[in-house]
Amino acid sequence: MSVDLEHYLMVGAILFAIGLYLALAKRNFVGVLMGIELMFNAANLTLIAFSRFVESESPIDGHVFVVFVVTVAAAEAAVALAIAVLLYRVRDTVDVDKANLLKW
Amino acid sequence: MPILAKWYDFRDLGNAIGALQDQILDWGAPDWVPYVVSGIIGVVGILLWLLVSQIIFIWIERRVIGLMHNRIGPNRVGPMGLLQGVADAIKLLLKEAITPRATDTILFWAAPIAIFIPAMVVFAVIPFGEGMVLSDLDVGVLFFVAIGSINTIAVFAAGWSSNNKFALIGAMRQIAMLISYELVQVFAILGVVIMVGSMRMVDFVEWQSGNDVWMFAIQPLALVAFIIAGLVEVNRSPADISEAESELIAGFHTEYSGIKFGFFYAAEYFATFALCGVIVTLFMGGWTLWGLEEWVPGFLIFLTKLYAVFFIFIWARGTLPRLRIDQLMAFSWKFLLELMFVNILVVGLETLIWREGGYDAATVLPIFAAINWVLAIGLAIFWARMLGHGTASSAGKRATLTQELGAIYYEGAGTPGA
Amino acid sequence: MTRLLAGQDIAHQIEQKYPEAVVDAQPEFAMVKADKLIDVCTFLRDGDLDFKFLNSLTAVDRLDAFEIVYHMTSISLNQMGSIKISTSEREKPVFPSVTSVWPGAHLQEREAYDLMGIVFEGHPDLRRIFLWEGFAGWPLRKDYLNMPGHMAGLERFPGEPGKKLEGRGNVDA
Amino acid sequence: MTLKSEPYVINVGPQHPSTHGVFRLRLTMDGEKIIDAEMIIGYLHRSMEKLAEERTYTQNIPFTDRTDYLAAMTGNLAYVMAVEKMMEIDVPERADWLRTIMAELQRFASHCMAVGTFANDCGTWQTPVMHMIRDREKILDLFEMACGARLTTNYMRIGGVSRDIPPEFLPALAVLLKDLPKRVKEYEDLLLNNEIIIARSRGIAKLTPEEAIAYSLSGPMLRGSGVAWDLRKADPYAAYDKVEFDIAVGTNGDAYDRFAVRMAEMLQSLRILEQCADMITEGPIHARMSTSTVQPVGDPVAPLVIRPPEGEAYARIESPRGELGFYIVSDGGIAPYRFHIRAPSFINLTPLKKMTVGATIADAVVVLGSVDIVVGEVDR
Amino acid sequence: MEDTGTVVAFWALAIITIGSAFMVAAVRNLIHAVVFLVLSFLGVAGLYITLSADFVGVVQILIYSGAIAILVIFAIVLTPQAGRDNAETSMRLPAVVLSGLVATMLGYASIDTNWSISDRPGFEETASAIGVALLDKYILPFEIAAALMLVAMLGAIIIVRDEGTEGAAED
Repeated sequence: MSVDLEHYLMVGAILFAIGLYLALAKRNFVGVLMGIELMFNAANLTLIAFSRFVESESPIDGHVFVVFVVTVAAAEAAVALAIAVLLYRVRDTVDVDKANLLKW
Repeated sequence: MPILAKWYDFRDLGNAIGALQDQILDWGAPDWVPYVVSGIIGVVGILLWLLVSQIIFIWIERRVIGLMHNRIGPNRVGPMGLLQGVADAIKLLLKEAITPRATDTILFWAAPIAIFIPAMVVFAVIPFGEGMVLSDLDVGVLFFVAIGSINTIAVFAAGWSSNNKFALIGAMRQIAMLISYELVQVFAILGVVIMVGSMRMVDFVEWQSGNDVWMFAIQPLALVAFIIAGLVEVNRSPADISEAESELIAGFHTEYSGIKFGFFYAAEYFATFALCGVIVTLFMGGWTLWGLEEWVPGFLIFLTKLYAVFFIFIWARGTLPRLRIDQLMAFSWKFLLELMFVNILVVGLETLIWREGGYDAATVLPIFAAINWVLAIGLAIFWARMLGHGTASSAGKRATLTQELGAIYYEGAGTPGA
Repeated sequence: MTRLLAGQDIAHQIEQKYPEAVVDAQPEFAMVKADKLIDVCTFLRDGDLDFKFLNSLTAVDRLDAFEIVYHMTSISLNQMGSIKISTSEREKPVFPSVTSVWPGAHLQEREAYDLMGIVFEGHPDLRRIFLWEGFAGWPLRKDYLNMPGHMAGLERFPGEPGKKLEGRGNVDA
Repeated sequence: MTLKSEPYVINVGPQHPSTHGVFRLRLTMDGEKIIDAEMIIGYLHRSMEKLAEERTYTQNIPFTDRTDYLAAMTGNLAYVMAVEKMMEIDVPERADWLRTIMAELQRFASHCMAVGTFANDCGTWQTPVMHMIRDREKILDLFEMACGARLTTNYMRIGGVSRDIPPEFLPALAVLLKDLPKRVKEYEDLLLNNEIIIARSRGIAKLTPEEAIAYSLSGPMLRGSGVAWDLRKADPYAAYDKVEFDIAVGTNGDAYDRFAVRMAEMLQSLRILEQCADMITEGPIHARMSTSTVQPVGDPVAPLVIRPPEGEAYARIESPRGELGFYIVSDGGIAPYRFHIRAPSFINLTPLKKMTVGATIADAVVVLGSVDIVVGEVDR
Repeated sequence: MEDTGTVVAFWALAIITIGSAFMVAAVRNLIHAVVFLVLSFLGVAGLYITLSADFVGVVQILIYSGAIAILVIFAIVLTPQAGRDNAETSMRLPAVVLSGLVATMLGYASIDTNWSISDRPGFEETASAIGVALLDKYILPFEIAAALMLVAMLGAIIIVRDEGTEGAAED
């Protein structure tokens, strides 16, 4: 038995789907945030897997890309935390369904 | 019989294990068997060492602190009280493991285990001697920092699930502290990494023995910052704010008793041993001691140094008062971090000059050491003054003595540190 | 040496400002009227006597009356004096609170309320302090648990002429 | 940054490492900040004032040991002084000296505990308090030598003291007096200049002199706020008018100043003790009382039963914690008609809410340590 | 990769990762969800290490388990009166369908595509290679990422800053 690229890609796909479900279906802002983080992770996993398995002139590029994604994710998490706190302060809730000021 | 050829060379237990691996392959086992067997031997060896060390060090700590307190310390169980740790462990094992009713049961039980695992895993990258490292990771130091940060989750889980306000305050304090001091820790390590040019733990030791100098002599500021950040991370006095006895009773593990408490207790010691191991590796030459490692097993030198560093922690616990949480945070953000920035800048410049100029290590390192020591002391004093410490107005004042009955001596508002 | 002001001196000082306030003057204390208490205390604090420091406030159950005793000190003049107020009301004695004059009376008035059942009007937080809420009776009163074997005072000592208590329990109070 | 946050209540005590006894502080917190504080006491209430009404004047002396159990001698002294004041007894000179010696030794021992536990509250893990206990033990040894007991001494008697000191007492005191000043100076160097203790206690629980006086604070609390008021000087009792010493005052009125004042008073106590050891005179240790007051039982020198005249007396001394006053009303019988203790620990707690609100929970512990309560005295 | 250790590790880590990710969606308690999220992150870090990407794996532990999970916890505890439950909106069914479709599509694409697999061994040392790449080939993105971090930090501070209490924000 061996582990190949497809295995990692499948794990990434399932992880991405769960993250997507969280981001779409969760009522709590923090739940949505967690879903987005899981999607980032799924993308990173596929990047690293490609970088390991796929023919390339400079295979390390995948890792570099992951480092950038992690940077963006950290920045995103900080801003999202700020938005959650602001949302809570303004609307007294972190329910994303109630944050509908821009609905119309 | 390769195992017989090398087993007596006990200067390096790695040799014996290598010999064992070869022997197993000779017997015709599949390739993964020696891998697993040597891993198990390493883990079991480290675990045994940790347990014995912990039991002895609980005794040593209590005896040393007893001396500092003008009392004897444990002296009843076994010769000179040496078995006190064993007695404590048995007591903790036999005690009822109370789970309060309103706890979040799953997290409450998971937290002691979760805090135990990172404290153990860190030892994978610590080189006890030449070749005596379980996993010589390319990014060993970073691994240490990363594993240290998982602790936070376990502490938070313990504090949150206890459903006790003291525990929750302790947990939140711990999180805030760890976030602040992780930065300082990483920056302190970064200076060393820049100079050595690697993150592999073994490389630090080899660089220091190759240049015949301890990193501590070259970067004193980084060592001090690292020790302070480490105190915060392993949660020992004077930075034991998240379990501050006089304020929060026992902080995040207030509700824990019996063996669950024993896990927290043991994890604290294990984490401290790991921290001491990293300090020894990074700043004190690891298993080398100017050629002595040729004659004495390297791991004995390493352990001696480790225990010596541990004594600093005992000493600090016996002598220093505890800071308030906001003061501790301010100390990190306003003081240590700035010094670390300067340290990295200076070390980077020095390394650049050294590499570009192609100078001999023996000529430049003394100069660097001198510069860095002067800088460390001068900068610390200067920055403390800038923050208003060590000035006449912040100094301690004895009470005024007077004969004048009914007089009023009051300076009014405007005191520092309010 | 602290000058111990006689009650007559204090009474004299008070009478100059509030002529009808003083009821009685003894060497140890001056007895003032309860309804003039706040005025008198403010005068004692801010006037020439300068009693800025309230040493002690306590209540005494005299059986026929409840007394509140105030001991005061002037730190700048190093002198000391004492005033008293009194009421013959037994079931629910009410006195004005001096917490507005001396904040230091806060806990002591709560103590007097807790143990002696004296109500201080105007006290910001008059609750039981040593005993728990719902404790029956006022234990420092002489007639607390007025039953045989629990007789307060000197009747415990054989041959001592104790004061006779009338059959008045205050357990229900 | 302001955030809406849930206020929550935590109970510091009754079982808590740093409440110095069975004392409960109910803190309403906003994060780490205290927004309301309420103290709940009475866990140690033994109703001493009621019990004392049913015991004779001499039987009441042991009660005064047990109010402030860290300063039994001063408790004894204040009580017997109140009875003596009512009966107008003049105490012989040697008894006065002995009382002074005991009261000052007691002050030193009590301040040892106060300073040590304050440092403990600041987070030193037991070290100062253990050193302080070493010194206190020596003093308790002296007490044992003088009266057989270490903690609850029951030493003072109405009209004098219970027994004379043994001949080896003064040499032992001299040895101690040679040793202790060095130690106290060392403690001052180590603790008063400790950067962390300064950071923890400077500016915490500030009280202006006016506030301190208005709140009826006394002892190191009052002097820490800068009011030079010491009953040993203002209203000298025992032999205090014959010795020289200084009043220690703080200048900021914060927790640190109270700590510093206690430290300075320890040195002043040693100074007084040195003078006492030099100036102590020989003579009787107990006053002879008129026979009318000691009937029906007891002899005129050490009476078991006494009968003060009808009247009342308020006597006060400077106990280690402040003004310890005894207000005694007599109806001419053999037991006090009313027996009230003006307990300094209790009254010093009056501004607790003012001192703690706005501070953090870590500060609340320091505040409590700087007040130096003894719960036996708070609750009585 | 046919090394038995790696295969076992992969399956264990994959089960941990996906199982905990599933639990993040399934549990009702938000705090439990965060704990499972951390477990999932740790599983992903383990998967990185089986791919011989140890630097990225350690960074994953440091940033995701250490920092981002803590930020999520802060988001939970800083919004005290809001619900701590992890309930779904009414869009639950469409979300399930959509994410199922995405997973199927991605899975089909990954299996169906004929990847040009290379047979080179795993990376020997990634940290220095990443460092060289960051400061050589990708210097511009690196600088932009740094600027992004700064902007995000300032933005977060400005968003949560209370305009009404400028003076009070000092203390």
